[in-house]
Amino acid sequence: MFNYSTSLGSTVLPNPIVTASGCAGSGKELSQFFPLTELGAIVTKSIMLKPRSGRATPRMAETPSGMLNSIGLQGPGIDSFLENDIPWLQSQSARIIVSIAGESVEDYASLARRVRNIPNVVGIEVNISCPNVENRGMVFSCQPDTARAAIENVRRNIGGEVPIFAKLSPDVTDIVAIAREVVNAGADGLALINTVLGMVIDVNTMRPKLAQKTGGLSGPAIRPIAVRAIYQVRAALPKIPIIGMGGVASGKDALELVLAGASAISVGTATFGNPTAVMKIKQELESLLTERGFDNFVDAVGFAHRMESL
Amino acid sequence: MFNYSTSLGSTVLPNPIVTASGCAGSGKELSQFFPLTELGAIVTKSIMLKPRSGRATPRMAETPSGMLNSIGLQGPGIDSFLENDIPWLQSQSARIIVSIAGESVEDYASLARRVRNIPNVVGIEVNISCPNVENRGMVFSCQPDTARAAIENVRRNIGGEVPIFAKLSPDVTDIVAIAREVVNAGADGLALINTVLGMVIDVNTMRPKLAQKTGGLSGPAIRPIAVRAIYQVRAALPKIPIIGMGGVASGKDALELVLAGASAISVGTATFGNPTAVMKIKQELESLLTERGFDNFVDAVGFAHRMESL
Amino acid sequence: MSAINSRAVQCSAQVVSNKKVGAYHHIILSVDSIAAAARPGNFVAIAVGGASSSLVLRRAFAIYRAADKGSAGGVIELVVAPHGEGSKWLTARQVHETVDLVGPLGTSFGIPTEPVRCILVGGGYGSAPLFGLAEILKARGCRVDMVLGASSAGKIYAPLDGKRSVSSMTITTDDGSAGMHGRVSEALSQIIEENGSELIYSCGPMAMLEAIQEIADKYNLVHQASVEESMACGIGVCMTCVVPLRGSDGVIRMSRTCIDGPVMDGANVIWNSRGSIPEGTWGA
Amino acid sequence: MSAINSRAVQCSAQVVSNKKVGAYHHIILSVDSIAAAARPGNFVAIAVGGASSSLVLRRAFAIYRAADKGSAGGVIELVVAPHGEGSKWLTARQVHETVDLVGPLGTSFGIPTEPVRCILVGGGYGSAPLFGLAEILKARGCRVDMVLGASSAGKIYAPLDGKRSVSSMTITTDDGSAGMHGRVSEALSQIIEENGSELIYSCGPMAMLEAIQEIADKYNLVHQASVEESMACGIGVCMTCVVPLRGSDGVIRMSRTCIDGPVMDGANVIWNSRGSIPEGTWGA
Ligand SMILES: Cc1cc2nc3c(=O)[nH]c(=O)nc-3n(C[C@H](O)[C@H](O)[C@H](O)COP(=O)(O)OP(=O)(O)OC[C@H]3O[C@@H](n4cnc5c(N)ncnc54)[C@H](O)[C@@H]3O)c2cc1C
Ligand SMILES: Cc1cc2nc3c(=O)[nH]c(=O)nc-3n(C[C@H](O)[C@H](O)[C@H](O)COP(=O)(O)OP(=O)(O)OC[C@H]3O[C@@H](n4cnc5c(N)ncnc54)[C@H](O)[C@@H]3O)c2cc1C
Ligand SMILES: Cc1cc2nc3c(=O)[nH]c(=O)nc-3n(C[C@H](O)[C@H](O)[C@H](O)COP(=O)(O)O)c2cc1C
Ligand SMILES: Cc1cc2nc3c(=O)[nH]c(=O)nc-3n(C[C@H](O)[C@H](O)[C@H](O)COP(=O)(O)O)c2cc1C
Ligand code: FES
Ligand code: FES
Repeated sequence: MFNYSTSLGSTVLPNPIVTASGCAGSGKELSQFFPLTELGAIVTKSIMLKPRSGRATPRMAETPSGMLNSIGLQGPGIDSFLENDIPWLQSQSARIIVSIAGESVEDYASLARRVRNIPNVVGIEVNISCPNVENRGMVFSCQPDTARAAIENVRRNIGGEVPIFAKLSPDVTDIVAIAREVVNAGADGLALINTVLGMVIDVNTMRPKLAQKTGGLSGPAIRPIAVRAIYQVRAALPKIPIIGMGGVASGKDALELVLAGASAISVGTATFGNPTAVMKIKQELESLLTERGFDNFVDAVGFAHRMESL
Repeated sequence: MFNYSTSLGSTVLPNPIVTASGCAGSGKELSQFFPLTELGAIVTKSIMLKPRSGRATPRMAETPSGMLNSIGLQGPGIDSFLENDIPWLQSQSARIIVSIAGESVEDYASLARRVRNIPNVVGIEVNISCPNVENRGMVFSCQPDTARAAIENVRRNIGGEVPIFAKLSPDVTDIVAIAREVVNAGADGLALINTVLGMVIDVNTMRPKLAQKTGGLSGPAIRPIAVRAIYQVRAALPKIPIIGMGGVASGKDALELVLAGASAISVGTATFGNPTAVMKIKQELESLLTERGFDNFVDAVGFAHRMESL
Repeated sequence: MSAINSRAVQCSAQVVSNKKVGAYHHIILSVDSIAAAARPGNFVAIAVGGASSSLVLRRAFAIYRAADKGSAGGVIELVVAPHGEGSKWLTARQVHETVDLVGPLGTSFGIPTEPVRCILVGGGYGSAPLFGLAEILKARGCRVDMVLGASSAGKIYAPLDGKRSVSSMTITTDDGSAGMHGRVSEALSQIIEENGSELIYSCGPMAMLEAIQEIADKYNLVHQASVEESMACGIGVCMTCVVPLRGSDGVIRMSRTCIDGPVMDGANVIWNSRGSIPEGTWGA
Repeated sequence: MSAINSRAVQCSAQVVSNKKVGAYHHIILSVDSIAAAARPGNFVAIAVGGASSSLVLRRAFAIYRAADKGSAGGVIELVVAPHGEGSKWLTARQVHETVDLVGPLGTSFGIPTEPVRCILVGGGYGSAPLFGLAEILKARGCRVDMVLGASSAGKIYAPLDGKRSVSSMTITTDDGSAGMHGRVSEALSQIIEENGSELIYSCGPMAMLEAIQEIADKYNLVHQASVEESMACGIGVCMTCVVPLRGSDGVIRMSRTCIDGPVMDGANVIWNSRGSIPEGTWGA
């Protein structure tokens, strides 16, 4: 019997396939296609302190093997989230990883205090790939000091209850340096990668296609960047669990990220193309691993590094 | 009559479509499919001081809408290049942009001295997206100081004869900062973007597919990253000419980069999929521009920024 | 707030027929249970491009007609304009090929319980969902006046048998190549005044819907508009397809046209808001 | 150094026939002038996946046979294993569809001017280019012994009429499901000793070619090997397809198998060098 369970720090999940933040609605929309308990966990869309209407439209542009989005973290704010979304997910017996996002270092602290000790919440993903309004809109995770400050503030407010994962942007010169910084600041694990900054110009209007001009690139196009980032970080910090994501649309894709070092796989854009993508990926990954003789999922994590350890 | 000519600093080209460095062989291979004079210019593959056998194989992996390569700047070295490749290109009346690459700051200076005042050479592209052996293999263009040093050394050895273009890597936190640095160091223009660092893991061997592990991602997958980088740099440095590249495979793609701010378009990976891609792109771009009422190519350069200037 | 269409399922739909009609392709797909579940105004989301496609997002198409064939499953019909890469791929499918389809999705047109005088306004392929609607309205004893507009004659989709269920049919084209020269909105006031219309149903480009809303406001008519925003998922998980919509509580929210729509109360949509967030939007 | 095939042109090739034969597809394409220009050992590079393909690189296929039909153009034939996404797409093409093709590319097998005793060794679809070669050799009065190997019977490509031009045909399979149980290299020594073979031609996986080279060395035979490295462009511009090859000047260079190959002098190839650059390579 294949043992599909995985560990993310102190959390054990029955399988490693989870949704990607911002790509699974409130959970309800997907639960129409499969029970949420089939997932390792559902990762909620990044919640902020206050309600947010997000960016103006157009918010989306398709690109070769990918897409750009500038949703801008539209969401109901933490109060409504805790009052409506979380109880519904609990009613479904879903395992929940809550993603939080702030506009200031203090936001992260406040959010962390609100998401402590919630039944079914098995992890906190700290999305620090968002603009810091206190620092000219610079993205937190793009600077070691702000990345550190955001994570420290979460750590201080969350004890050892659930593991916290810092979600990093790939748009940096040295992702390993940022990863070290947030781990030193108290992150139990990492979520790699957020979208890559991109732009599409509409050749008819001859202006940027998104109202916000730039957006985040996701989908299979960025998978090689994700695999590289995960591999580099795993090589530098082999003990730190990684939630891997970026262009996973099949079991084969998921296997690439697992071999590179991911202990769990988030699926985002693929769900837009196929509502049951996560279920397909879960089945295919299990087949691929058993075909390759693995009895335990965890033995495959980081297996592509085995050369180095000889 | 549509005026297709473009200016790159002091150089005027009859049209803006050029090859991408490392993607057109020595020129001979393509000249079988069309006369090289049809190109705005041919950009030669980055030449180094000494002959170089490049990286071990496998050097290539296809990815969704893109590819990874780790050719490793295989080439004959500057002596043989000047003795064989350049005279042949001159015999074809090709306009030549010579790309140079070094392993140390001093290399760039030596190379610059060798490529001064060569007939038909209309520009020098300085590939600083390569590892600096004197600094733990850090890529020159990923650090402001080494980027600056490399360009200063070229500038000092090339007077005003031909414009020099600094070719930058997109793998940085702030490409505008690097662009400013190299322009201050004396670059007449910029070439944006080089490949994005990526990795593919072979799910059968369960190891990185490339012998070198990581490689450079190119092709349509990275086009949104190229458009964003060109747009950002154009917004910050509107007077500096940009040779744009990254995933251009059609006239529509080229137009996106032109509207973002590119004065010339390099075509790389598309040539692998179609030996006559550059000719197709040249024709399609001309049609698209005339359909949109442009009489002069140069009027379309950076046109997507017109909002800002109101 | 959101109204997930709980009947939606994913299926492998076989192409039963694919015929070029004017500027469009009329495509019939066998879809099992989806046909029985479909209501006028619902749409389907189809994966395009085949096995090694670079197109990662589904494409949305309104259900033109649906026929439940009992245990033999059922078929739905689409009217597709070969517009970009995805729709060109779809219109090139041959009989017996299959496509991956999710549906029925979204809200449907509300059907009045009493016989009322309705106008159905369609722009381009936007006429597609109106014919099924017309049949139902007719069966309820409603007067149905239909107005179809397009840029030119070839882009009017109006099958002969579709005229069965309508009391009148007005065609407008921007270039005058068929019917009245002008836009549907220009024809509308006259029809409303002549027939004392009480309710407008519409489907077409946003600019058309906005113009219709102005007329609906003027005559104080209810306007059910099928709104077409660019969609990435069609099932409510991506938040790309939003329009500002005033809720029953008076609050404006960026609402998903794939779940809270495509059929929305035109009076509640904040029209012409592309590129900015209207003031007063919840959270903005 | 490099030998650009100056006959290469790009064309839109129409599928004339596409039939499944064992594990392969036998595909006939009409290609105008390419047929007349093709020599045994040459290959073609085909764009795969269609209009919205995510596959950006061409796929290389050896020319199995070529028939020049004079002013009516000509056809070439391919033997394709539906292996990955690209070859599966190609083998799914229907008659009358067209594919974008460049060819003929690469070097061809050298033909001896005198009648000599030759062995032709093919692995899997590697047998494809050998049949055309066999005909030419036979016409020159050469003795032609053919050895074809594969993992199992279905993967041997050996058309009945292909046997016309050979003096003997030996089949080997790794699983013993057809012919001799074992690898082609194991059968080789016996044939060489029985027939006094002078020259080996080979086409197949790198490991097979390497094993053949060892035998060629042992018996001191010339070995023309068609080398199959992973190619991105097929026309010499990308430098991805290289193998270390000792030149006539004794210097080892990373040489392009698409231009200096695919047919190379086996004695000059530095085999088993994947993953590293052999010592002494020029520039390394
Ligand atoms: C609810 C709904 C119902 C629709 N019904 C029909 C129908 O019955 N018949 C029909 O021909 N078309 C219909 N459309 C429009 C159709 O979905 C788009 O034309 C189609 O997605 C274009 O895909 P493409 O690849 O051909 O074009 P591309 O322009 O290449 O599409 C690129 C991207 O833009 C999006 N997009 C482009 N144009 C539109 C548009 N007008 N609306 C929404 N998204 C767009 C696509 O989803 C895709 O992600 C409908 C759209 C919606 C939202
Ligand atoms: C000179 C030459 C002649 C060939 N002749 C034939 C032939 O006659 N019949 C036939 O069936 N196949 C032949 N091949 C192999 C064929 O090109 C590959 O199997 C094919 O490219 C795989 O494409 P894919 O998309 O199906 O597989 P994928 O595995 O999806 O290909 C992915 C990538 O890897 C490359 N690749 C994968 N496997 C190989 C391989 N074995 N050799 C080279 N590149 C590879 C492809 O070019 C592509 O870029 C030949 C290859 C070469 C170089
Ligand atoms: C529409 C959309 C919305 C997203 N919203 C969020 C978000 O709220 N928080 C976050 O951390 N990441 C967000 N992401 C990033 C994804 O979680 C994921 O990191 C990225 O898309 C790469 O994975 P993929 O290629 O599988 O989509 C979003 C991505 C998309 C496409
Ligand atoms: C096989 C290959 C070799 C390359 N070699 C070089 C090189 O020698 N010097 C250089 O500056 N860029 C090199 N590049 C980068 C290209 O010039 C170009 O910047 C990049 O590929 C993006 O453009 P594209 O998407 O059109 O290929 C190479 C790219 C590829 C794919
Ligand atoms: S299309 Fe994804 S939420 Fe509406
Ligand atoms: S395949 Fe590109 S050089 Fe040989």
